[in-house]
Amino acid sequence: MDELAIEVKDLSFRYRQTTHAALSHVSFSVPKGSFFCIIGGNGVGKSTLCNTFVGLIPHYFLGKMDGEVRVNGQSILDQSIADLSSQIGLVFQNPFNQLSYTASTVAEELAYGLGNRGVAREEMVKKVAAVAKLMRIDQVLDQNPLDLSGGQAQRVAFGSTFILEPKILVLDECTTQLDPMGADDIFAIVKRLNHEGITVVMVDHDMERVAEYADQILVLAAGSPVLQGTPAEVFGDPRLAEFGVEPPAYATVTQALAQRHLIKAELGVTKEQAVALVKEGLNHAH
Amino acid sequence: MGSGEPVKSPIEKLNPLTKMLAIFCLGLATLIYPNSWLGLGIVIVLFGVAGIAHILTSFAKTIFGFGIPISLMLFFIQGLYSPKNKTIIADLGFAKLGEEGLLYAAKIVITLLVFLATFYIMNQTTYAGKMVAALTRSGINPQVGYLILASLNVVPQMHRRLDIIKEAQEARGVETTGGLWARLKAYVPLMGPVVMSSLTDAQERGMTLETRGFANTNVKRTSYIEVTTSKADTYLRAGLIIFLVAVIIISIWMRWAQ
Amino acid sequence: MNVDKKRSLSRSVKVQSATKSLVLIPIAVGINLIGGTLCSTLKLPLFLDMIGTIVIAVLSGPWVAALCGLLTNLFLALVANPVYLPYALVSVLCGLVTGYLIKAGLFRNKFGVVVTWLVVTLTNTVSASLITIFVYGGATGVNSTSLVTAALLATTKKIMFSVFSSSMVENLIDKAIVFVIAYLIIQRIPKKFLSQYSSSLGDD
Amino acid sequence: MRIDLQDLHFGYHPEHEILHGVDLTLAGTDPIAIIGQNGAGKTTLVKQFNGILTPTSGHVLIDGQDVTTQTTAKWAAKVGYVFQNPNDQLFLDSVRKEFEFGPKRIGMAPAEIKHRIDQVADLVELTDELDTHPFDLDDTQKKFCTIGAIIMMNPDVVVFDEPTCGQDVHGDHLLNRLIRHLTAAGKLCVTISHDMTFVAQNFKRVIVMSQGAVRLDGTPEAVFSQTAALKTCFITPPPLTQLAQAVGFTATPFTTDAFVRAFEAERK
Repeated sequence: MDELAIEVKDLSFRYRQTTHAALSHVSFSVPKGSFFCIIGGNGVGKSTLCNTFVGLIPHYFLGKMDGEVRVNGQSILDQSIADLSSQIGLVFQNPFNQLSYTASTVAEELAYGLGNRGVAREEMVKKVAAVAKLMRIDQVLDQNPLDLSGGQAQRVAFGSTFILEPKILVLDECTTQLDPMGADDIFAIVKRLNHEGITVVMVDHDMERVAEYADQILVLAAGSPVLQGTPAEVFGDPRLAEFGVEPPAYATVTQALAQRHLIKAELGVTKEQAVALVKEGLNHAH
Repeated sequence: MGSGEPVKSPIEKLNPLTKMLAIFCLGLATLIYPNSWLGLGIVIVLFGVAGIAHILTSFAKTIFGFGIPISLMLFFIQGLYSPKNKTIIADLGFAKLGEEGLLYAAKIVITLLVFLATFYIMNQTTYAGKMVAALTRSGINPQVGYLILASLNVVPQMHRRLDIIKEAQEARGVETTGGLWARLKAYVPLMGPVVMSSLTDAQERGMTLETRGFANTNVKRTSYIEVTTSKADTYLRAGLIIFLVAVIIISIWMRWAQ
Repeated sequence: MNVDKKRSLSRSVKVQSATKSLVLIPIAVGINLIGGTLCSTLKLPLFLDMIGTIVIAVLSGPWVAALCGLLTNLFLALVANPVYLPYALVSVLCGLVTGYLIKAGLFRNKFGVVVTWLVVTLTNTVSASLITIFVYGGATGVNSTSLVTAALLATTKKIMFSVFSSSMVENLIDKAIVFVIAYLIIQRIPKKFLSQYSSSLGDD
Repeated sequence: MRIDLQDLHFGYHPEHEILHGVDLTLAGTDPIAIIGQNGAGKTTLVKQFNGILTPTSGHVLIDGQDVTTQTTAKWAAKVGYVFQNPNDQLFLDSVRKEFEFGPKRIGMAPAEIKHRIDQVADLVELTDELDTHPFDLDDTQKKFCTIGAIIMMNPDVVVFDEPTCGQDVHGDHLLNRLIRHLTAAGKLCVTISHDMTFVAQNFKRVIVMSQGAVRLDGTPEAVFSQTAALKTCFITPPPLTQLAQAVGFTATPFTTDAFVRAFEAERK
């Protein structure tokens, strides 16, 4: 069996002074090196779940937590958020809220987490240069991070998370505020890191993107998992609409064509798959 | 405070702690010294320092811009109405100008000017991040460092936010021009979103700090900003302390001699 | 083991929520300063630079409010004019007084707000006047209050009285508006946010 | 209702111009989408429609009247503007108060406000949340609270700045319904969006901006079929259009049905 990056067992959470549970009885696991996507409507608990992975719940947000979350085999209860940050990193939606506000240059911002760990300056300089190159922000290293565009600021947020060398990346709608091209750029980097062995857990509303990247998809509805499987399994499931999720356009169209017997009865969830199916359908009458 | 501009002058190269020591020593010396002449001398020397730091024009503007009105104000208040006044130099009809009050006012003005001038030079030639890095190295709590830097950085950001909110509220019919009452009524719709969104943003920023190890307790923090203590720093620090001690001794002697 | 785990958890929550409160302080400083800026943007003849202190006094108590006051003046000294530095003492005192009055439950109704307003006005007037007189010899020359002081002085010939009364008049009006606005804003802070702080307005 | 932009130039600083001469007429009720890369000048352009920003040269005429003749707050009754970030507009402690706020500012009669609240709340699906604090709503609801607050003022033109950003499926459907409703009521909707599927399916006219100028302007079919021009504006067409282009269809389909029809046509 694969080693597990994240293991969630019967997890429930309710924020302080709220009446309903944000998460109830969630169980699933993420194998090391996989690309795992969590989808569902707004307010179903996706962000809350992401926050537990990095220990922000229960160490930062107040509330009542039951069940267990293990990161690389160790319970998050036994570790501080700072300890966890060397194993798992979180990038979320608003890039400017992911700036420390202590830095006047991008370089200082990238180095901030290292400073909190007491990393020596020479090593810091090296790591900053490497991460800046990876994120393609070496041109703006001397700029004030608060003056950057949203897209660049999100790259900085990525860089400052990634410089701590986590083996797991949690991306909570991290490209929502970027234009499609900017988002594509960032995901190209994410995909590369995933190929190099980094586990990725991603929350996103762009189903075409989810279908393209995910090994496994978990569908959440009202704080509970309702569906899990490969993109083909999840997006082929007829109950999907009930859970407030629409399959990628490619899946819908190949399904419609297959129903009319125009193409082979197969689900094409990515563009590549759909193109192949349609081309084949055009050549052979079914 | 200055932003991340490249090091240009020898003053900028100095360790921020040296400059803080200079504010303390020069200011205190002026305060202790029985008359205004030492302070005046220091201010003149500081004009030279400002010249070396390439900030002479703005420095002069600040010093005169502050110095002239406060001098007039204090000469008026203390010169004419100070209860200490005994030696009358002139009678203006509505009030009498007294020497003691004038001297007292001059002392206050010159002391303030020394503090203002040293403070201004430090401020203009020291990058805030470097100062906090220097303070952190010398052992202040990293949380204090965070508070100083974040307060400095958050304000311009909130200004921008305020501009956007102003537009957003105008688009919902809030008048931001017109009579006093209309403008006062606009205050809450503009301030409300600033406060509310800043507070919720801060909670998210806290998440970021946590996941970057801000709460790490058992580690000595390091910084990307290089802070060095050069020979010039060492000599200057020694010089400043010797100067202060000398001024204290001379002041005591002068008072005793009276 | 389980008990141990629980204890370590509750301890860590305490440490972490320190960060949660800490990040609010620069925001409160910012609100103080933006409040003042907004006055000049709207051309209002007021300062209104205490809103952040009041908000944070509600959220995090008197000492944090005092710290916020201190930082506000430190900031003003750094970016505007070092003259503001000695007045940090005034901001600290006002933060403390506001914080303790709120802690005593005075901000729950309008009457309490009025009491807080009067006490803070008095604290501010007395401490600011003392600094103006003993540090600056009667006027700082940086605002219009100095002119009022000079005018009063020319008629009454009493330094202490002139500084006091000009400061008092300015403060009464300014602080009244500050407290009304802060009260309105605090009423509107969402519960979702408040519930994450052990504040004096909400309990478990 | 008609908005005319005549040779509009704009820049915050004279040496750094953001909009380089835009000529555009927005009229009728067919909903209009404005698309383009971040930094293309979309928001800067729509901020001219109600005088939030005013041109450095050129003119903006609303029904023939120059936009600079009155304040943005006055124009609010005619041109509604929904900002991208709800946190910039919301500050009251209930959805109902947010809904009442704008209409009161523009002097709408209390009876009408009351009447409209029920109508608008139903339209944005916040009928059950009228007494909820806007900050306690989820992201979708919060966005619709802002939209509702603007529609409450009954403007003839409604400008939406990225309403689809961070929206889930339900939000998209609701937005689609809302735009249709407004169009049927004779209002003109102008929307900035990055969601090409949403744009292709809901709008009759698409304006493509790049580097402070209008590059393409036409029906979604006309715009999204110009692959080369779109590429220079850093825009990728909706997924189904991409699929059709990849397999060499002549048509430019946006919906599943249209794609199936195109497929059948191609096979013959």
